[in-house]
Amino acid sequence: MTTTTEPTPSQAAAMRHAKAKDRKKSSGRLMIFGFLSPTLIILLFMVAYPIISLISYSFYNFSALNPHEGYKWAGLDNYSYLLSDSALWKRFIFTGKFVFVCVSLQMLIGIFVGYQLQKAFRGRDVIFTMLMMPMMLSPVVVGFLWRYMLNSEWGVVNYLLSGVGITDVGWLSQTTPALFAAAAADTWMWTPFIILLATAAFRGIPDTIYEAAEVDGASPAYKFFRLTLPMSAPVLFIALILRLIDSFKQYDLFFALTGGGPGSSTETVSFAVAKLAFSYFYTGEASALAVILLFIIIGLSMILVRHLNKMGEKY
Amino acid sequence: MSDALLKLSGLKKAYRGKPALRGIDFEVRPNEIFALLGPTGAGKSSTIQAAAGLLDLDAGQVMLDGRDVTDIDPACRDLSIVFEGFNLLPVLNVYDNIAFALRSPSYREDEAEIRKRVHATAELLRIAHHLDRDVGTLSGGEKQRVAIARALVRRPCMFLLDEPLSALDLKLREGLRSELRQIHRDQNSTILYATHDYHGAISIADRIGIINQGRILQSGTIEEIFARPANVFVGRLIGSPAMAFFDAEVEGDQVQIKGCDQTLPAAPFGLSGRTDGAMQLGVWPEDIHVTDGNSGANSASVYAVDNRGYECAVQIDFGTGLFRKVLDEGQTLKQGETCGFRISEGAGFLFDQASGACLSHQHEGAAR
Amino acid sequence: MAAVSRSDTARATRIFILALLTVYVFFSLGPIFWLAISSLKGRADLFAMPPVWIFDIDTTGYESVFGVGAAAGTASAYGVTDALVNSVIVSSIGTLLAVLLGTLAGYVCSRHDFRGKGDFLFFVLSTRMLPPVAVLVFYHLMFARLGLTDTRFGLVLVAIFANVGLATWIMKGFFDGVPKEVEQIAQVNGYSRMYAFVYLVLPMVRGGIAATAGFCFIFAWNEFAFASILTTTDAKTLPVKISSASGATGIEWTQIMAAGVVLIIPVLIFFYLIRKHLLMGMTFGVLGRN
Amino acid sequence: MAKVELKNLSVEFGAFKAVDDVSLTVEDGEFAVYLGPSGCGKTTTLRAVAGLQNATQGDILFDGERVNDQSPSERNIAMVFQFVSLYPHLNIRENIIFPLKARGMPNAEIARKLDWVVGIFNLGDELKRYPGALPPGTTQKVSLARAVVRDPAVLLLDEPLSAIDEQFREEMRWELGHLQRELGVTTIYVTHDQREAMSLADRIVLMNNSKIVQVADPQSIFFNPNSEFAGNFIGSPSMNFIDLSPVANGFRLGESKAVLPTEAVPEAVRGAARPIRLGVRPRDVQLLAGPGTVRVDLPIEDVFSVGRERYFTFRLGDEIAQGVDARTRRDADTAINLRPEGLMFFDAQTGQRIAANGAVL
Repeated sequence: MTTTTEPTPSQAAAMRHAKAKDRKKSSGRLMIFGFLSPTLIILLFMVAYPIISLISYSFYNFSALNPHEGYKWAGLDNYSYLLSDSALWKRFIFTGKFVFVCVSLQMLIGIFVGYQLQKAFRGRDVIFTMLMMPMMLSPVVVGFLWRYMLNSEWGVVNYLLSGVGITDVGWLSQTTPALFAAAAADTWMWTPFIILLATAAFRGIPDTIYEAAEVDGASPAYKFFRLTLPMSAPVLFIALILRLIDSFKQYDLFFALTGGGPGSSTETVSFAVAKLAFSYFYTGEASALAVILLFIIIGLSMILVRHLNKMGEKY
Repeated sequence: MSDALLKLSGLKKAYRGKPALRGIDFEVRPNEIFALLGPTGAGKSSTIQAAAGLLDLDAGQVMLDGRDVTDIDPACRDLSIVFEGFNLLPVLNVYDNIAFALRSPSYREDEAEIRKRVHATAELLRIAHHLDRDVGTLSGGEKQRVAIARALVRRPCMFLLDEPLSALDLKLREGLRSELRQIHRDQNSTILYATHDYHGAISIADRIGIINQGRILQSGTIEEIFARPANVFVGRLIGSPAMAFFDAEVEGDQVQIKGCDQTLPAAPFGLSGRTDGAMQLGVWPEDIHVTDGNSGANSASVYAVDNRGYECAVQIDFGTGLFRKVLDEGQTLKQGETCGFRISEGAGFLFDQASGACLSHQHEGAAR
Repeated sequence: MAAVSRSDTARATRIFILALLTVYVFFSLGPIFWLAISSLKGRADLFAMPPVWIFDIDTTGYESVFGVGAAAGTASAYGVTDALVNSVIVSSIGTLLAVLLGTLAGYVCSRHDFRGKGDFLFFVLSTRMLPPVAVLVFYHLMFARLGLTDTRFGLVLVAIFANVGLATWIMKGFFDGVPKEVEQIAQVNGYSRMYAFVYLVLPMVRGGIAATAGFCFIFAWNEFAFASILTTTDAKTLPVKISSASGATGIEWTQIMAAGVVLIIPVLIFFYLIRKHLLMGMTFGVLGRN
Repeated sequence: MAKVELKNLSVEFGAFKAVDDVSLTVEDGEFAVYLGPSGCGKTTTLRAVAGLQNATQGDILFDGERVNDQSPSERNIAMVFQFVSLYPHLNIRENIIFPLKARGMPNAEIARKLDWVVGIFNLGDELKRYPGALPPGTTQKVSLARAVVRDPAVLLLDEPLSAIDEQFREEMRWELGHLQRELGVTTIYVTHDQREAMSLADRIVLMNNSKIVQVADPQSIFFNPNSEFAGNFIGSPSMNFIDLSPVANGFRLGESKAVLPTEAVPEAVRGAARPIRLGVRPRDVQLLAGPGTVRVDLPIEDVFSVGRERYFTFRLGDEIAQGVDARTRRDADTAINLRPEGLMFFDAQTGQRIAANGAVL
């Protein structure tokens, strides 16, 4: 078994050193720079540069129609004008209401369905996959689809509701129903996201925790509120933040579903920016409103990233 | 050529401010198995990665075979490594995983040579019949055998084993450990073996380096460590059962031990200079004589009993502390019984209360 | 007796829960099914009240969408085909480049700890979070000045920037799933770092790259805001084309329904391919790393 | 406290019989250890006793009462799991009193029980901390406290020490041994570590391939194994096994030329007409002759020290055997001396032990 003819390791090592050239240790700096720079360049050019220019535009009063002249320094006029404009506050309030209704509805339904889907039954995975489809569709298609279904004369929704005694609701013609119409479409699209994260949160809890609880004689309700919910809170919080950000900046759905109507009652903040910039071409003011919107979203994203990193370490 | 094959001096490394290595200094001599023994998080893995060049050190030097390799790329250091958990590349089968080491630019061999050496090594580790299996289907023990085979096939100048066996069952661990020892003797290889398991370390290593919080507290043969433990931490880690500790007070030439009415002469401790005051007295269990009933000098009670087949070990509670002792042949005690114990003259070491460093410098080893 | 009633109430709640679940499944899948059916209805059946279940298939919608059959060459040839071509080109090139850049950046962020890594990752993720409308205020001007308006190249640039952030994070998640020892074993055994990346790590995340491409394609394909503002005539993508159908003359429902189905089909195909990595995709590679 | 009886217990997962017809009684207050390699059915048996796994056949009796259909909490058992046994989002105090609160026990009594258990495990200053931030070993102490606080009929432990560092594992072994004797609760402890079994058990239940191999107290299972498996699995360093082939003046050891004198093998064993294997623990193989030792001449290969002891190896064909002897002199060693009481004989085919009177155990 012993291989006596073998050169002793140190001699073998000496032979090999001649063969292997002593390359200096590349500290990986080159790889870091080489791999990161393309992504950094494109993002700086397509994101950082536009945001900085937006911020500078928001201090000027000019219009995109004739950008060459009319660079009048407006200081904070744009901001003060916006913040004093009651129409704008109405839009902020509407967006707030919309976000509140959507997110609370989606969290409730999502957690409920996610919890029920935890128990394995035949065909669960197929149903689960199919339930995920709505969030993958283009908001424009969803908008039109719901506009077709919610039509007060020939919409299928009114037909189904008349069956239970609620007759022809003007979904798209009255302000409050329009809010709930938009919320219904957004909830239809994004509840699957909450179901997905809730299922992941519940599956993240090891079985031994439930076995320990069973051995400790905890009732199902006690188990859910004292164990399942608190232990899945971090993931559910991430789901909440993500939904807050996405529903706050919703634009495509409104464009297709209500077009901002009836009147301007369902115009969100995003809508207002689009209107200011591309209908009235008040670019200065539009930039100011855009900057306000950006800071709200960036603020929410900071909270999100902190929790994502904390979650990243836990896994 | 200095007699050390691997010489690590002054290794320092901090991850985002948290220091992992605070100055590692030890050497591994040719044809030796050097065990790096310390609890999880003591810096064992960082030390092994520093030796392999996988770690950008903040300071320190790595000498390999007389050559300064601190800045040399890991690919040219002619070392091989075996990790605790992940070793085998899932994209390759067993044969290719072993041959992987011989197909790299630095250590390329021609396919015929590879085939010969892979089969010979697989034979040695009794996995020749697994060569074309997919690594996913192997058991824990088989996976570690393939990893060891890959490390062996290249005949590197040194092996780095980072807790290679601690994920395995006790029986498997002992089997693989004795095989490793056998292979070491056959191929007179040099191994740096990191582990947190005292039994694992002493049953395979020629010399042991005790590491804690990024520093090497002591390195030497097990006899040297028994003769003069450098620190309280070493005493607590080494020996099964480990060292017994008593609070002690040095007054003039007498050492008064708290919790028992026995005093020891201070002279044999060879305390350099007048260092009165509170200290910790560490005594190897073999130097404490336990008697049943209360015939011994100090009365105490049996806290717990651990019978190990041939011998019976007890944990003695003497009021202000506990210590453990393997009873002599034929002596048995029950939990709760009272007993007496005496520390034999000239035995034990005095440690500084704060730093835990050993203060006594007696040379005649207390260990018989 | 108490035992019997306890199991009764248990059974009752179970039935109630089952009922709620079925209502939700209907609410969730019904509309998609309704869209598919409506796209095959003629004009009369489309507006019938009560809604019609059995009807004779009428493909005028699809014919006008593809400018074939009865509607070939006529004015109402609504010419969605070139919008479809635009969508395919913009989405696939945009996805390809976004995934390429994202894979490289994701690998470095997963393996190396460099100064400013946290900020880089936040910046990359925040580009994904930006409300399109806010950025568009400036893009409108920039694209005009650079002559990029109404060009496919312009939309590809948008697709890359909008998805590279997502791709970076998801790929970082997949690379974090690959043990660090893979590169260490390769390096110690004589291979270079680049070799380990290309020949060992990449094959281990093949599934990850495909899933990331799936996600980026779906989001690029569904993108509407940028495309609607930055295009005028010939670079319009499918979602924009559909929305323009609701112009001044009211809504051409048959065409919208057909175009809507055409838009959904590729998305559902890609969705099916990436369903195993859904969690990774929707949570930026943070959850779902087993 | 309860007496736990298993009568012909079997647990099957589809075709695989995880537990195969196991019958066993654990007396009231006894500390039984289920010992065996991973996958031998020990954990499944424990989970069946706990009620987390229903038995395919056989009965589980607590104090004579059949509990097969009772849920874990109805059986009043407490369990410590291998990896996750504490609720990570509750601090130590909430973890310990969780079972009491879940059963709606009045707060006054909860506080009393909490003090009692904190006293025993001296967890006084850890109550506010969270499981994630505890020193190793303490997590196990807390999960033990939580199990013991509701004074269960039976305490079940599923390899509680296998996930912690060696140093703390030894610490916890001592602690567990002391606590069990103090509490006196009926305990079933599952492990693959024979040292834990030897030091903790009143009785060891050695299992392999879903069956019980041997049930006995540590001393007798150590000195009197009923099979090669038992002899090999218990005791470290593990037992040497050497084939004996009859020759003129005795039995040849494996393929080597060394011969074991005939008088060393008991008359009855010699008579048995089947190939036999010698089993001897390294500690019964010495270099220097002792009272009544049997001398066998063969070359010693390697001598090395393991802690305070000196090990030596000798080669029999391609098998390597080990011996332990503190008084070794390197040069003069060309023979080994076997202590007669350490010699055990096994049937080479079945691995069953052949007792001195020739009866198969």
